[in-house]
Amino acid sequence: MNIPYTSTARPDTGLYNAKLGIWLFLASEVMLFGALFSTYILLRVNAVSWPHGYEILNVPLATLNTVVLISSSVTMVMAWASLMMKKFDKYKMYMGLTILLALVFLVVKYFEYSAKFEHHLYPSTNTFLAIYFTVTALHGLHIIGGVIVNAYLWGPGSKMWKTDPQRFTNRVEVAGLYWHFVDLVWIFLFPVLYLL
Amino acid sequence: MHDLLGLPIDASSHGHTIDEMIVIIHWLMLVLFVGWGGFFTYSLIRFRRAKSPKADYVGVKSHTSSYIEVAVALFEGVLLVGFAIPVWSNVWLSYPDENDALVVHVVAEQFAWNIHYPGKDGVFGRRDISLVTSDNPLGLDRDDPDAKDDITTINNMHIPVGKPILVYLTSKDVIHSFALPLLRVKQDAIPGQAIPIAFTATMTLDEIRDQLKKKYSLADGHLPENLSTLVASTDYNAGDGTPILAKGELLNEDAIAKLREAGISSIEASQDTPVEIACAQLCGLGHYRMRGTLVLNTPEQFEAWLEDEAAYLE
Amino acid sequence: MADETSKHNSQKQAEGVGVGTHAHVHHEEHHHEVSFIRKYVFSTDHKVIGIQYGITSLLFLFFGFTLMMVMRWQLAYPGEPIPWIGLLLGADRAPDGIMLPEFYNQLGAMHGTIMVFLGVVPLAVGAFGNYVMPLQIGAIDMAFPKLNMMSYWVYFMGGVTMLVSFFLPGGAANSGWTSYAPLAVIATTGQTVWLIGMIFLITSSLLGSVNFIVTIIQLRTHGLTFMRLPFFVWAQFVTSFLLLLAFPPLEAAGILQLMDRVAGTSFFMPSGLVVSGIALPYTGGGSPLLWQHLFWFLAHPEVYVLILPAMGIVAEIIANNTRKPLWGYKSMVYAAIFLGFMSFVVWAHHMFMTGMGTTISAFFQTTTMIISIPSIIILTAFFLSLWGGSIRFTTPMLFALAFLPMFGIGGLTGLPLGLAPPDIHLHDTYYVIGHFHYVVAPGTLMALFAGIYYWYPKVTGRMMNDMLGKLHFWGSFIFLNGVFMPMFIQGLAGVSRRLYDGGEQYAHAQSVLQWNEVMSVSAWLLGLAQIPFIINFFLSAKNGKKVGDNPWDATTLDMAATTSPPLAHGNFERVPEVHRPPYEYSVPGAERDFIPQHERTA
Amino acid sequence: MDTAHADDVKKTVRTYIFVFVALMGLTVITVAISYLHLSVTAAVTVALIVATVKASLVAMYFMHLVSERKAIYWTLALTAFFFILLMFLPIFTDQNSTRLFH
Ligand code: HEA
Ligand code: HEA
Ligand code: CUA
Ligand SMILES: [Cu+2]
Repeated sequence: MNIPYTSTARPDTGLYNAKLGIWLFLASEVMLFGALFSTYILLRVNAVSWPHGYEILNVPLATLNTVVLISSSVTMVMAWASLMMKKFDKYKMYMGLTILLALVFLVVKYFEYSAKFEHHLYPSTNTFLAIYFTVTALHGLHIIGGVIVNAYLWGPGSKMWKTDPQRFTNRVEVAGLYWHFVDLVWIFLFPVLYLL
Repeated sequence: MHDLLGLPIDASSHGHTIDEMIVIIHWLMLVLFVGWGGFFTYSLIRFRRAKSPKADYVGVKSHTSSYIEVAVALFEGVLLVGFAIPVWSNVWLSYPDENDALVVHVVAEQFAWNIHYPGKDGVFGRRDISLVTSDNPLGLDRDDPDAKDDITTINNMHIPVGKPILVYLTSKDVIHSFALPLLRVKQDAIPGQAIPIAFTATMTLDEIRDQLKKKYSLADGHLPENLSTLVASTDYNAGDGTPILAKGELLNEDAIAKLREAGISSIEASQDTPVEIACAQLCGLGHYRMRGTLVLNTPEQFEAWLEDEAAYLE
Repeated sequence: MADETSKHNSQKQAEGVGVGTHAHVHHEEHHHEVSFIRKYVFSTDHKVIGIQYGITSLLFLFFGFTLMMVMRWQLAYPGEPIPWIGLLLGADRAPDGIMLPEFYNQLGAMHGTIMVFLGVVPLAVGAFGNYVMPLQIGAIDMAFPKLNMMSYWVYFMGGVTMLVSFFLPGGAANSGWTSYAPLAVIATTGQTVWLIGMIFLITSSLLGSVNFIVTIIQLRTHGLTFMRLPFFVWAQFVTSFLLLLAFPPLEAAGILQLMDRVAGTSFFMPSGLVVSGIALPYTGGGSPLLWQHLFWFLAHPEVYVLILPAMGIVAEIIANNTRKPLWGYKSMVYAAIFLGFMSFVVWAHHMFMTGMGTTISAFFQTTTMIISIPSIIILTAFFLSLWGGSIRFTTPMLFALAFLPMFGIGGLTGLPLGLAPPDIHLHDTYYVIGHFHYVVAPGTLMALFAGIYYWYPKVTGRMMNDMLGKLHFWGSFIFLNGVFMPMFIQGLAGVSRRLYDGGEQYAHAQSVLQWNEVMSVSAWLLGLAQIPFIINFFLSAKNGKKVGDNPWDATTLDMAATTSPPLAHGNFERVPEVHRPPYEYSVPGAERDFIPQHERTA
Repeated sequence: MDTAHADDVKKTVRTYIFVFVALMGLTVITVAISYLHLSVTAAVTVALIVATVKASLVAMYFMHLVSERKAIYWTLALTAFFFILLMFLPIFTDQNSTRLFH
């Protein structure tokens, strides 16, 4: 027996299972990052002095990363759209691009981090850096998680396209929702940490 | 109800407001519990299978329960608006003018209460954590002119009765909680913050001891368990009038032997230090022994104590 | 299903999971053929996972209780060597068998953590929710079976992590289950492991709650509208939302505390801390109260996670044993939703004594009073359900009935705590300990026992022994009250909680000190009272009276529509369709006194 | 959107490109503004407004929230409520204390 509504939508809710699932998961993620954001506000408001992000952090690199991440969101959504149009080759290309862009993001992040460590700037140096490292590292972990999922859907997981194309398309859509959320978090982190 | 609940003596001017609330709520709780419990027991007996073989599909039709629920909600509303909120803001969070009050700093640490009085000049001396040593747990800068006359004690707080006390409470390390069960005072001591609390004591130590006095039998094998923490509640003299134990004096085996000799078979005594500073927040392995004592003096006794301490400083 | 083989299997399975708490069993199990592992260890069947959760959490519950029985020795007889096990504990815990204060604090923190996160929640949600909920909604499994399996194993790892922490230098976490900073930040390594364990447990809960919500929304069978769901399913539904949205802030807080501990950040560390005369190397600027807010933002909803499934279980059993529909089903559902919602806005009532201003305290006092109303509504509905019933005092019913006054006492004693001025006197005293144990132990635990007796025949195909059950009930009922009632007396006298010597040092505790021994003896007798249960639990699987698929003449799908127990994969011979509300007992004119939800003709 | 047809998808692809351009533009704007060194309040307001617009674009179009189902709106509304509550948390930590001993 198979579990119903893995590929088609349940008529009365209009949703297939995984879509509802991922949105619920994202809801919990909102609360996770919300708590960190709230921490940031509290610490900043109570701080005797607080550095401007741009005095310590590398804004051009971060801008580059913003562009990279937004682009990866577009390629991700294009990957899904390609599947909707039954163009598997295009899907492969866009998904590949998405993964590549994510890797670029991580490499840039790596350079940012090592530059900080070289200048002996650590999480323990001050509260600003503490929150910077914690939040960006957590966001980085989310990126890594996304890369793993996307790589699976690009490689071995894509076999499902032959057996159950609808379900595979759903999977890509769900991975996409997660990926856009990770992008969305960065859209807030970038100004809050770097520009203010 | 107050006694039924076993609330301790209340030795502060605001304590009764708290106790009254505790009593009122417990009445409410009792009424609800007995009411509901009565209905519960009655239902269980009346509708047991043997008595009521066939269940009624509909059951209760009346709306009484809704009215009761509304009534409970209203009662809670009254408690809230009529008591809890005003007591919190007007009584608990009302602070005396610093000029009318005795201002004391209390600094908690693992596992002791440091009490800091400003001394005659009424100004607190500078404290600096870099000066903290085992002799100077507060890090008081004795070179600061304001600090010259400051009086500090550990685990022993003296306050006068009848005068508002304004405590600024903080901690050096972890969170503690400054609790005076007999004065209905409790406030967490949080590092990095100085939190004001105000209260006025209404009973002196002697009066409290009088209220707490109990009879202890001196028959053989009947020594009070916590002998060394008890003080006599009246003067005890031998048959010939020679004093054995004066009021307020600590009991000891020697005195008890003498009392027995004099044919005194029971004695009235009370706790030596019934008014305590308890730590009500887990603060590490010594949390359980972070106990301070509070000495409630008449204003004259208190002034005398201050004089003594000042003299001792010089 | 031929029950001889399946029984044999479920037996094996029980052992596999039961002993599975010790890692070595798994290695042995690799020698068996793969199918066994897939079927009973890494199973994706919600029923097997439910049983795995059940047995693991019962063992943790028992372990958490054991910690407390040891602590209660020290509380009753401070400074005297612990008999029997004292010398086994080792010199860094109990030299000469006398417990050290450090060790007392470890036991306390771990008792709280284990009971809440490894005992009651996994039993109430992981076990009962997993096993019963899909059956009650007519689903063949959970929406995401693999996720379900992962959620169990992540929970399992969290549990092992917590257990391992006892063997670290410096022992397990010792800063209370609340882990308040800065104490927890400067504590021994056990705290780091505690945080890691918590992150596992939180992850497990999140996976579980997503799965539950999707399953309830998506996999309800035909005709099962929301207002036809058994109350138990509603309770699990609301609970899942609480877990989903309240846990992440604690996860964030856990990460921050981990950073404070291992990376030297100062999220919770203010400037200028001096510990034992030495200034700490923290830059400062953090806020200790931030931890408390984030902790209670989770932990208050969490306490309703502890109570809602219990209410769900009680609802099923009361309807079944009064042979009539629940009174006010709709109002109960709305009350449960409202309760869930409100539980997010009361958290700071745990923090009145941190120095709270007028406005904020007024806000939290008001929300706290408001949240008591839905509980009263639900309790009232239970009471009124009894009226006009034909009450059967079966073992599950006894436990379910006892839940009501016990939760009543626990809930009512929450009221003085919820008003800030009385809380000045009562905060952090044994009154609080009494309050919440009445809700979680004589309350929730009783309901969980009720659930075990009620669903056991569904799981194993055999009844539990009634005599032993009643013995278990009366023993537990009496001694639970013996442990927790005196706590109110001590609390009103002002005795602090978490005291290594039970308050021996304090003058104001002297007049109520004698209760310590009473409570401790009750706790040990309570332990003895569990023996009939443990015997019953294991022996009935083999020797219990065999039953058919609807042993209690119930109406809900879990009992009425499935294949005969133990259930095969897929649960139903034919997926049922629902035609009526959940509790159609004693319908006037019907020939039997119950009409199952899926039965076509009335 | 699983019911959408390939033609609709083609149309939405155009939307995606438009959104992409908008996001890039907004990124440039927000970085540029940061070089103006506005006062803290102004800077925070502008930065957060821009970020919110960008995030909404992502959520609305990439995550196709514009055409989503009720169950998801309800979930998100609930989450949004608790999220806002969480943002008030810093206010709740504001204690009735003085910073006497600094
Ligand atoms: C399942 C767990 C659970 C539940 C349901 C509750 C329910 C409630 N709790 Fe409790 N609480 C805890 C678990 C729970 N609590 C824990 C674990 C702690 C301590 C944590 C720690 O510090 O370690 C705590 C602490 C705690 C505090 C902090 C105390 C302090 O530290 O100073 C407060 C303060 O407001 C409080 C209030 C309440 C209130 C108002 C309710 C209300 O929801 C209760 C509503 C219920 C009723 C009002 C009862 C209705 C019933 C009847 C009217 C019928 C009765 C009659 C018969 C049956 C005959 N609780
Ligand atoms: C769900 C939560 C829960 C539960 C159920 C319990 C149950 C019990 N608790 Fe617990 N307790 C807490 C949560 C809980 N506690 C918390 C959070 C704290 C605060 C910690 C802190 O200060 O940080 C605390 C603190 C606490 C204290 C205060 C310690 C102190 O302040 O120093 C005490 C003191 O007596 C105590 C006692 C007990 C007792 C006697 C039980 C008994 O009711 C236990 C009964 C248990 C059983 C009856 C187990 C039955 C199980 C079986 C029989 C299994 C059988 C197995 C198989 C069949 C496989 N607890
Ligand atoms: Cu200091 Cu407890
Ligand atoms: Cu609470």
